[in-house]
Amino acid sequence: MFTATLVLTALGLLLGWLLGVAAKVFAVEENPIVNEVESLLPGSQCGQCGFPGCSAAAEAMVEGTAAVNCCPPGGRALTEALAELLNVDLNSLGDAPVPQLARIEASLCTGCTKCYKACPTDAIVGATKQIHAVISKACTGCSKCKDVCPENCITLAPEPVTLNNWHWTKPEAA
Amino acid sequence: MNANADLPSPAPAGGGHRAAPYAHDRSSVERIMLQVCLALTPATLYGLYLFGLPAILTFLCIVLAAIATEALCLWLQGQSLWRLKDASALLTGWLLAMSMPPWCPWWLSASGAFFAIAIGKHLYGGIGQNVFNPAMLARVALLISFPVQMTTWVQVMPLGSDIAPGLSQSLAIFFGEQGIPDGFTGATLLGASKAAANGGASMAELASRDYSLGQSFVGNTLGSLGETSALLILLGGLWLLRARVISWHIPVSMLLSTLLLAAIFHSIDDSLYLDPWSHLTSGGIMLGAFFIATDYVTSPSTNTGKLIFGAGCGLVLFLIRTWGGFPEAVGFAVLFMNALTPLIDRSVKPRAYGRDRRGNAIKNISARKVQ
Amino acid sequence: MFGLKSIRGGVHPETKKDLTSERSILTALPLPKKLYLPLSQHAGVESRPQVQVGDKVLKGQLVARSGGSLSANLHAPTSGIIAAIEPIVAPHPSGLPAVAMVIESDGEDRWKDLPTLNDPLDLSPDELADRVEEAGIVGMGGAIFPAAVKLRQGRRFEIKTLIINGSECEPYLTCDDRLMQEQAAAIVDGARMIRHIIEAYEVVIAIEDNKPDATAALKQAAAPYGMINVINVPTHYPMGSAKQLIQAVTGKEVPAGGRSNDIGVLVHNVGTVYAIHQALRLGRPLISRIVTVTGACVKTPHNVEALLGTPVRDLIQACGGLTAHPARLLMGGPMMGQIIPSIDSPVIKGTTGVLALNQREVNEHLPAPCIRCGRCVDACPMGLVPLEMAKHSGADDFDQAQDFGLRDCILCGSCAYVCPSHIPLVQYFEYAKGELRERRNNESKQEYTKRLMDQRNERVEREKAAKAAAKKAKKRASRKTKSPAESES
Amino acid sequence: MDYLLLFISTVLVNNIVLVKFLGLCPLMGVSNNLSAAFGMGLATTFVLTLSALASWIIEHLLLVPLNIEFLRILSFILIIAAVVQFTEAVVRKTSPLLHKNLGVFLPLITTNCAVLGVALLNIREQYSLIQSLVFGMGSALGFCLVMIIFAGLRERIALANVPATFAGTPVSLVTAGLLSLVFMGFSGMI
Repeated sequence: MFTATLVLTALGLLLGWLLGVAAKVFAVEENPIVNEVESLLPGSQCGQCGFPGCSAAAEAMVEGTAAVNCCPPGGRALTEALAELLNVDLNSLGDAPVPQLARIEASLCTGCTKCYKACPTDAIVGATKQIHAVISKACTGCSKCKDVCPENCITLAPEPVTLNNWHWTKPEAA
Repeated sequence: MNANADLPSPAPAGGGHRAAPYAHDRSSVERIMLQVCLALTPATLYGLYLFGLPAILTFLCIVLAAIATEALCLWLQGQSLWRLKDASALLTGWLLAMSMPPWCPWWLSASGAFFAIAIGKHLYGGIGQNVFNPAMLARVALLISFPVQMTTWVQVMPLGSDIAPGLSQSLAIFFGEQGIPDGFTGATLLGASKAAANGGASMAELASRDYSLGQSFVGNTLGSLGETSALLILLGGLWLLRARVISWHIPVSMLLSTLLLAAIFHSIDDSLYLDPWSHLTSGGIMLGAFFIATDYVTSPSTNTGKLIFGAGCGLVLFLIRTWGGFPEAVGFAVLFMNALTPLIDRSVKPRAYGRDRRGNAIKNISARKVQ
Repeated sequence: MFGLKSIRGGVHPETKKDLTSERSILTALPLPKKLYLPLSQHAGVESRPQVQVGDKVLKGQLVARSGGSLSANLHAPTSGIIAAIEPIVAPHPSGLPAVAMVIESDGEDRWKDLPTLNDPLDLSPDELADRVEEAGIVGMGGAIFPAAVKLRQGRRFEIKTLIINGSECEPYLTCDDRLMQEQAAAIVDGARMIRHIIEAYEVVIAIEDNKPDATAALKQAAAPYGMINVINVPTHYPMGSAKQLIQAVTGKEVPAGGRSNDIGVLVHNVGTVYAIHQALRLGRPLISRIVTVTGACVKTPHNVEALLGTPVRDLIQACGGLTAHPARLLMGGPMMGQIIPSIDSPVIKGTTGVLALNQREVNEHLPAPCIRCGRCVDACPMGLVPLEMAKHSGADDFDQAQDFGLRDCILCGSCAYVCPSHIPLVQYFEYAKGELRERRNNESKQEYTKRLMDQRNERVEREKAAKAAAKKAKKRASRKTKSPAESES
Repeated sequence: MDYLLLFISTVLVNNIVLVKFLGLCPLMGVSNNLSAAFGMGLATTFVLTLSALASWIIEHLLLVPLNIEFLRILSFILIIAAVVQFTEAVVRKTSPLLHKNLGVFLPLITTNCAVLGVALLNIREQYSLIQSLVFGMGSALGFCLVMIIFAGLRERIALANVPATFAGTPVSLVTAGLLSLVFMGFSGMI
């Protein structure tokens, strides 16, 4: 009995010491995963995910409270990158929201420049008293312009299908 | 009709919007399946002739049970019964029947066919989705579950000969009311060689005494229902090669690797190891090489992959035949390589145009002008 | 002298070329009332209209100018009035709208003044390339890549072999075959000009061996010029694909991701060569092309010389009309052509053929599950694994699909042609490639917007700082001397 | 030759997973994709070999001399856990890439019954030190082999259109059973 206790204690102490030393000797600095996630996100702080800004969304994703496909501007590519990083099964996700583009209804625009100032990516062009237009190449669909527009002349819609971005759909499985 | 016909084309049978090509050769799945069945016919007829009425009953029972199981599975999954017409169930049943002992009771035949189609194929989603060869899976499952019945080999008693059982006796055997009389059975060459190896008898002696190579080749010997005639199977296989239904890679590499291994070991000690030609002409190796290992679904899709697959089959076959506990090993060998097929498919790819074997772009001396 | 090497894989579809190969090209088609010229009928960006609605134009007059470095000019195919510049249904399977110029012909078909030209072979290569660009010539084999861009790229390399592609491997199509038979001298002349432009060492005109007449005609036309070799290549789809043809003629492979230039080869289609001849020798811009109108549903199949913008309906009418409702109406060959959304779709620069096929010819069936027979692997001329590519594309696992060769796929359709399960493999690849393109665009957009945002943040910071500084300065100033204006307010 | 036979027999004939049915948890858990299965196999190979060695030493230098064999299971678990933790620390430092691949699997191995099983089997079969080592390595390679084969099969099955009733774990279990059936072909060899 005594030997048994002694042996086990000794063994435990020895192994514990070994591990302690190993933990010291082989200690490594690690980049917190939240930072890694945040660096992947678009960073436009658009809030389409429902979180106040990208870093909040990154935290939520790491905690698992936000789905990895909740970022419409990032699209499918971002979703896959995040799923890989956070080890999420892609098939378990539902349909991702579609990225949107802002469009200004020219006939209603008064050229107040409010949207122009609100746009986080400078995607709206036009000067005071002139009709504004959206450069769709730079628009993330964050809807900030829509929120400030006094004339309600900004609408958000998915990118239209044109000859340039059309492609064949997936064939129906046999 | 003139050109005012307001267009565009109504979708033909292939469904509406569909990308190119808008041309197709005349091949189809059922055509392939039926070609394989056709190639099996000579060996089958000969086997049925050799083993008589009970064998015919066994054969019909397995094939019909396979088709019935297929129909049941399709119905359970709510799919169209028209899918039966791809003849894949017919072929699976047929191949299973070929590799079964000739006189099987109905329950053995039917459960084998059910296992092949339901577990081997439809559990995985039906045609094209299975990972193991269904016929061999059923054969191996039966062999392990019912070792006695699955290794009861009847003597050759051709239709119309005096010793052939009549209809009533055949039915009795088929329905299991009467066992197979002791005098009717014997041992196959492979079985005998296994026993001999355990008992310490010499292989050369065995081969020359009871079994002639010529008979083995023609098939006038005892064994599985359709496996006895290496010659007729070989003919069927060659026809399939000619019809481009199968490629030469798997049969050649499988037969060659077995032959080589057998030759090497036979030359080391001919009293311990069976000679290579007996290996090649007995058991299911011919059927395996031409009809079973070449099953599209469960073998690799590239030529190099096929060579590896065939060689692996030959190796495992020889290992089990020589040192393993089972005298016949085609099923195990093919199934083992089936399990490796996804890995082979992943790692062996053809060399793509403009790339080297490892998939990097080939380097060519640039023709850019020095400005 | 050429180590003719066979190409990998490929298929041998029924050629059906005898429907049209023995009949000469119909040239004098009735002038269509309206011509529809889409502004984008070349690879690259849309061209910009140079005329306005209501303007009168002459045949051959420039109506739209190249819209960028990768684009092409567009000329009026006949004289008339610009009736509209508006979206029409594009000759494209999607049926989406594309902006087109509608020209109402005045029936006179009056040419603009054509310049009198010196012998092009006396001019500098750069000047000739400019003229090719001016004439709006693009790859006429269906690739529609601006020819001048290709020529200029070629000039930057040491081109050993200029291959004139007369293989025409697509079934049914005979437009190149007929052109070679009827215009052999012009093609040889065009080939000499291209050789002059890119300073190639030698010219090889490669023709599939099922076109003996074209071969003979070209051999005769090329006989006086030592540098031009006319050779036969095996009849084997897709021999006409540039990569495969280069392999067959030179034995070399174009490195993955590279261009034929990299190995000192340049390939031009015979149709392009003919158009270049027309432009450089006669000063005529590209306003018409040879189109094969064929298929079991066409009454008398023919090759026709069609003005760009002619509705397909007119071409079929010229060939006797339809005899039955076609199962598929295509632009291009059956292997790589595309369905068109309407019989009124116009002929564009890349239209090699108009096919009205019946169900027997198309032989489409509902797809069945893949049985992994590997026929597609054997048929793939690029050495890929189509069945795995399709399976992974179907599961949206594009990385794996790339791994099995999706990025090298040339969409030739050999795999789908032989598939016993009738799986639309090419459509899987089109889908996957489209998705990947979308993803790439998305990624670059994200990078772009990120950069924009950083710039903006910086600017806002700067403005804030500037404002703060200004405020400070103002405060300091106001503390020192109170201006009268300020005290008043 | 004896060692070779022992090795082959442990890899194929008496495969630890398919014949002895040990280590089924990782077989089901981490065979969804090939690289994960490979990582798990590699980690297990490493740990199994080391722990077979360590447990033999403990058994013969500590437990037997002190006559406290009843502590076998307890001390073995202790040893295995320590070896696993130690391996993880080393791997993390020396090869971040390998750690990224093995990362999650290492702690999992602690509770892998195959590891403890092999250590105990070594004692039961009264293997010598070298035999234990060979047995441990053979088992580990057998495990690795089955993991890789199974992962390959599962990747294919994942793309198959398995009936909803059987999709996921059921079809994997059936496949494992069938694979075990196939490995029975090697029985009687040694």
